[in-house]
Amino acid sequence: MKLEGTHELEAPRERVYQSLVNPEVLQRCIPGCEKLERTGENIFAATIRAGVGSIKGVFNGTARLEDLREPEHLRIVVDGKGPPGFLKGVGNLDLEQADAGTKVNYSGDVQVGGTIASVGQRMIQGTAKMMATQFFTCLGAEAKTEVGEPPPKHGFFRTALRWFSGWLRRFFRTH
Amino acid sequence: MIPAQFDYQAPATLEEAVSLLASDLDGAKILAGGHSLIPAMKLRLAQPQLLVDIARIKSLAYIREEGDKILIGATTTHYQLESSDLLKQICPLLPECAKSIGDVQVRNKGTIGGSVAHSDPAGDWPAAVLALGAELVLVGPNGERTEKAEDFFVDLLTTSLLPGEILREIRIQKPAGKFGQAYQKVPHPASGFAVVGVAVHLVLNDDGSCQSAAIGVTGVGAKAFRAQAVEAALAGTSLDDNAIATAATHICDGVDPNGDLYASSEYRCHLAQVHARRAIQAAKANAK
Amino acid sequence: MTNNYVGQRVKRTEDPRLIKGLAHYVDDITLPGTLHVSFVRSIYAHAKINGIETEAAQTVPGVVAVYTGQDIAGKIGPVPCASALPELKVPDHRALAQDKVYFVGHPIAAVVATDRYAARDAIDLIMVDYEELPVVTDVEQAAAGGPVIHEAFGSNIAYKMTSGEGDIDAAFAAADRTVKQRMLHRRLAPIAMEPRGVLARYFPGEEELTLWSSTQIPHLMRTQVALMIGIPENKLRVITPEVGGGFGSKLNVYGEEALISWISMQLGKPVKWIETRRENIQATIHGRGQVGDIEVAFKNDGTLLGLRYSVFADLGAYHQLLTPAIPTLTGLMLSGAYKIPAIQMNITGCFTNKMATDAYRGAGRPEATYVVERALDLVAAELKVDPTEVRRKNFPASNEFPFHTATGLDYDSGDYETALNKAQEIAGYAKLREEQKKARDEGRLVGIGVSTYVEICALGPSQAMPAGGWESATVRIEPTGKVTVLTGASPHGQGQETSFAQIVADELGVGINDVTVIHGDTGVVQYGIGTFGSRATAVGGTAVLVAVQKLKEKAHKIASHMLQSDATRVSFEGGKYALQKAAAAAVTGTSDPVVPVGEAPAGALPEPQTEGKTSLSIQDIALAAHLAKELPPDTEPGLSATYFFEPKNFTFPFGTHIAVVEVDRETGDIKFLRYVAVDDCGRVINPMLVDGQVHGGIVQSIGQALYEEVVYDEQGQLLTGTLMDYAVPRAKHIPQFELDRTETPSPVNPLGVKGVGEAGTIGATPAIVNAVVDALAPFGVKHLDMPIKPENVWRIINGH
Amino acid sequence: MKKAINLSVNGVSHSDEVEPRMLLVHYLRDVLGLTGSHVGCETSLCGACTVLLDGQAVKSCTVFAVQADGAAITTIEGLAHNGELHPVQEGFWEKHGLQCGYCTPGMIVAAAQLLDRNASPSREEICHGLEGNLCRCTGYQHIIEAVEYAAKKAGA
Repeated sequence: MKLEGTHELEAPRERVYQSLVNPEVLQRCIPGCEKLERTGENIFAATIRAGVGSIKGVFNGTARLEDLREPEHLRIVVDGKGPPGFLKGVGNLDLEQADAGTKVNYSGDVQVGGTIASVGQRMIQGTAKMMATQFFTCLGAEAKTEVGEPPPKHGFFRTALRWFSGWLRRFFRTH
Repeated sequence: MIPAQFDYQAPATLEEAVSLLASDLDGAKILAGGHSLIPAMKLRLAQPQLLVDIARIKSLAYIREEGDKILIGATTTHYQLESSDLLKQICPLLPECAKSIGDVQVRNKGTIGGSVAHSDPAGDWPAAVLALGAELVLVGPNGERTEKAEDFFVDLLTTSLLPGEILREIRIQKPAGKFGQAYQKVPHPASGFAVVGVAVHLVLNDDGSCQSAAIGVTGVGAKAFRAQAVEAALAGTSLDDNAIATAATHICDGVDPNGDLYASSEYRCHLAQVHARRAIQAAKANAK
Repeated sequence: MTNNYVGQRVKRTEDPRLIKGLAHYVDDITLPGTLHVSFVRSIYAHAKINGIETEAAQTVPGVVAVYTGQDIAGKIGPVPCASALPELKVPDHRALAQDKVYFVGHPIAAVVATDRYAARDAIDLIMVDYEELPVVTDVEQAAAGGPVIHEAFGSNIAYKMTSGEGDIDAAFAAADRTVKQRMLHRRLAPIAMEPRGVLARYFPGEEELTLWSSTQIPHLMRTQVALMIGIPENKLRVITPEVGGGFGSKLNVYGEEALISWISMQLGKPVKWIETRRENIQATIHGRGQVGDIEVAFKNDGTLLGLRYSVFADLGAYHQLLTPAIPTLTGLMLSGAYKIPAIQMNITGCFTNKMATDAYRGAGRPEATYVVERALDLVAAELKVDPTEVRRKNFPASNEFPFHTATGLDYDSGDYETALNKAQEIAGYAKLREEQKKARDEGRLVGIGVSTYVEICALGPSQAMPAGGWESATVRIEPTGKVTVLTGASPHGQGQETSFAQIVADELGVGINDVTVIHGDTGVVQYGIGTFGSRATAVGGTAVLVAVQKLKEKAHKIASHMLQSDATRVSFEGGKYALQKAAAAAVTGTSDPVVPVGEAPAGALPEPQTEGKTSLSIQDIALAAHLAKELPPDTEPGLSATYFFEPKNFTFPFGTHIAVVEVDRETGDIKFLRYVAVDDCGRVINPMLVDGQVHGGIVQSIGQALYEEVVYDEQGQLLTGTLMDYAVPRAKHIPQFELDRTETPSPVNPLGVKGVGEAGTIGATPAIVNAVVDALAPFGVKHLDMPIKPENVWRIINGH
Repeated sequence: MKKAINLSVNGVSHSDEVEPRMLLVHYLRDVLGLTGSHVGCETSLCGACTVLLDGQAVKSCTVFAVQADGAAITTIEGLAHNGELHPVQEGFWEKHGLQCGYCTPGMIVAAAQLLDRNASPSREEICHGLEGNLCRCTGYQHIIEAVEYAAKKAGA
């Protein structure tokens, strides 16, 4: 499945680029990425808990950064397997300077196999788009921070979790 | 066909359900009718650790009028809505939408709350609750809050429900004055899900012109949405064929339509336009 | 009793158990201690297997064993292919993948556990190390030299074949005009409502294996599975309980049947595997799968001169039982219902990284009928005449039968014009055309489609069949007068328990409820071929008829002896053997069973009371035959006869289907306005059953024409893996059918029947597509490929 | 992890301990031996497993047995009364509403529900009411006629 899009990030191109090649940032921004460990030059072992809503699956595999041409281009290659099937993707990212910051044009090819391919027909495209949006939204936030600054807080879920566990503590104290 | 193992609790009260849900924020899921969750579990695409069955909370299944509101409990089944004489009288869009969901077995067991909270991009209810400007009552460990339907549907299978929250009630402003409603759907020939679904609620002036229009669309984008451009284009018009047809062309404005094996995004958008027009016409014809 | 069951609408005797939910399909059979199997199947379309980790799965509580390809190597023989075509390449396909997988769904490992839950849980823990290989899914790319699936063959071409008679080049040279069109027959999933299922139980003491399987061919399966797992054929008993539909998908021997049997032998316990629907769409055969060019040469007056069909057949990754043979059936039926002096069929059968194709209701013939009937419409459009005119022009007349075709067949009997006339009359064809014109003037898109099909049934003479084309029957009358019929056919919904009982009850003059038809148990029934190819009644029913006639010859002999008369003076009338002279004065005996239920003295049978009788019922004779005290000399005791019927030819049912559709100009939606079908399946045993077969077939055609398609992506991933995406028609998708019949008996069998199981899927598809194309004719449309989805129509209307 | 359930099936009370993940259809088939309800798909679309749960037709493959705790279930085996066929069963026999019989129990139960709610349905209403049930053999026409027959019979 082909995937294409453009995201405008409010951060300078160099900073966006640095974020993209920073495994810590990638781990925070790849939706559901639970582990991203360097195993070689620009090669990482990844565990991704991918999914939307109650539909989830864990994929183990590799992520590779290729064709690095700072600050305008890189390619991310992902390959993972898990009980629901496999997930493979190649994404070419082109970074352009724009008025408000950086325009990222991406074009990629995502391939899924196994259960998700055979039962998820009507959702696959939507899921891929949604994950791409999540990724770039996160990346934008990351790139906006200065080098050395603590990473931004991401997403509803994590915010809510924190909010909620705080409340839980209160709840248990009162009982 | 065989789900992964999980634990099951059937609390008697909503409070209990909330605290059970809190016991495993990541692994617990609410089970109402089960008609979105169980199929995913059978394919092991969903593997919750704990199911909190709220269908046994008797106080959660109701349809009633209260002041100028219609209140619908989250575990009210599609069939209860489809067959409600009260709703046929005061808000026929709900029974009409209910009737088009899945099949009779699904309608007997599936619930409006489950369907809304699941936010399936092709579910029928989201279109209707959007068109009716519903408010959703969410209850969580911090108590209750209400959310407008427009703000509730966030993305594909994603809502603004916070972890630990449960959708308790759907509140709808009782339609007043001269109004007309309709739901038009193209069901997928295999799954029955909406390839497109358009729910329309028109409020008319005495002269039959359009005071306001509210249009909910499902099946087209990653989530159900209000077709504001169409609504704006209709408001104030005489609702003649031309006005309706022109307004309907805006149904996909600002939306990135889905494409799948059955319908490309281009065709899907076209279908949405046609059915928006037909639904608006039907709503106008139904107006009383 | 004089019966007249044949030709009547007799309610089915098999129904009570089915409507009460008391019938037993494979999964309804429970044996104590049964182990359950779940499969790990390939998620890649083509990959080398570098390793399989099963340790974690073995530790799941309840898991008894895990088997992989290595475990069965050399233990279970290859999955059989029964097609013998010249120079056919046959891959060595095993029940579990050996060193590589070549389609999504290819079984890799089997987990055996004490319950289904543990078996299912364990397969998630098995890790397969795949090394992906390049994939080819497009049949033409496969032929042109895409990635080679079976390296030993050097290419993906499994066979090439050319068939047909007449000088095809001369025909095209002599033609005033020609038409040519590429047509696609997409892959279809048979979707029997009951998926496949296997239960095997090995008896170590007896060294016997009983295999319950949801199959259409119990005996052929027994032979093949016995060979695969290496046990004597007569130590294997195959029982086919209730079968929830087959449509060709269970006319096969799958790896799972042998594997489950073998596992039961390894573990000494009953072992069960029930296919899930996802497995069913992945790894049960698909139907159709052809891409071809049809060319027709004809004269300006509409006379057909020649037809050429060059086709790439998408065989899938390996051969199931009949995979390569199916496209050859297409070649046989390319003459359709027409006189075509020269016909040529060129087949290129190719391997692709997909499940194997094989027989799906119609099996090769729907493809032929479709291309011919579509081509006839192209001819009519070219000549600007009504489609019925071209058809009429080229029909053989009813006195030209047997009619020899350029595909090498001899059609048994037919009266094509009468069926067409009748259908046109019912439809009000002339008026329909007027209404269509009016509708077009109003801007409505109404289309009328006609198909005048002929099909080949009663498969078939043994010369034409890989494993024999005969069928067997035993008819016996038990001492109590009850009639038992053992048929080698293996009906699974067609209703032969009723229709065969009708034949027998009429012949014997007994009540239909006194006849029990037994099938599908190789431990009880003599060897048979099975139910497929619309053969059960024409071939199997004939075997029953001849067996009962044989039995009556013996009964006649015994009756004459008992009546102390010469055989020539005894006749069988009204259910009794009577002395001719005395027939009128015959003592009114009883045709009730000789032993009324509950009245028989334990351990003893009543003595036949023949003294003074001038007539004897068949029950009287049966009792005497078993007591054997009063038999004529040199007569064997007992009353039973077996017959193996070898048909001399196929039969050729035919008919006319007319579909009327309306297309929604805006959405491309297709709606039926009318559907008329006049079918001729020869003599009719039970019109109710015939109607049911026709209805069901037409609806499968509606599915093919408008909804159904197995879709693989370029990487060989199956995208229509569940009924969420694979659209099987529902009640709301169908029109009200208007059915009628003509009846042209077949001279091929004494019953005169032709067969009707596949007529609907053969005759209807082109009628529907012709109707849609006709509706879109104002847009210059000449052809549309199936399934015709609303979006395709919309694109045409709107020039996209 | 097992849960105790008490329910009535075809008028008979049952108490069992079941794993939460056990589907109602598996409980009926594997535990109670009522094998009339069949499994024909994995995606809640074929309806072969349809039973009545407190009088309402449901797909027993999309209900966990624990959800049916306290409920009264009627399966195809419980539809006939005192040996007398339900009018829908009779209609299916009379009108040849079945061939292989696999979808039949679910189809009959769904049709019984349909007539329960609408004593004289139109053809279109019948088709709508049977939308949740797939049949691959009959082409539906005889099923529709069977339901019409039952409606007439029950109304007579």
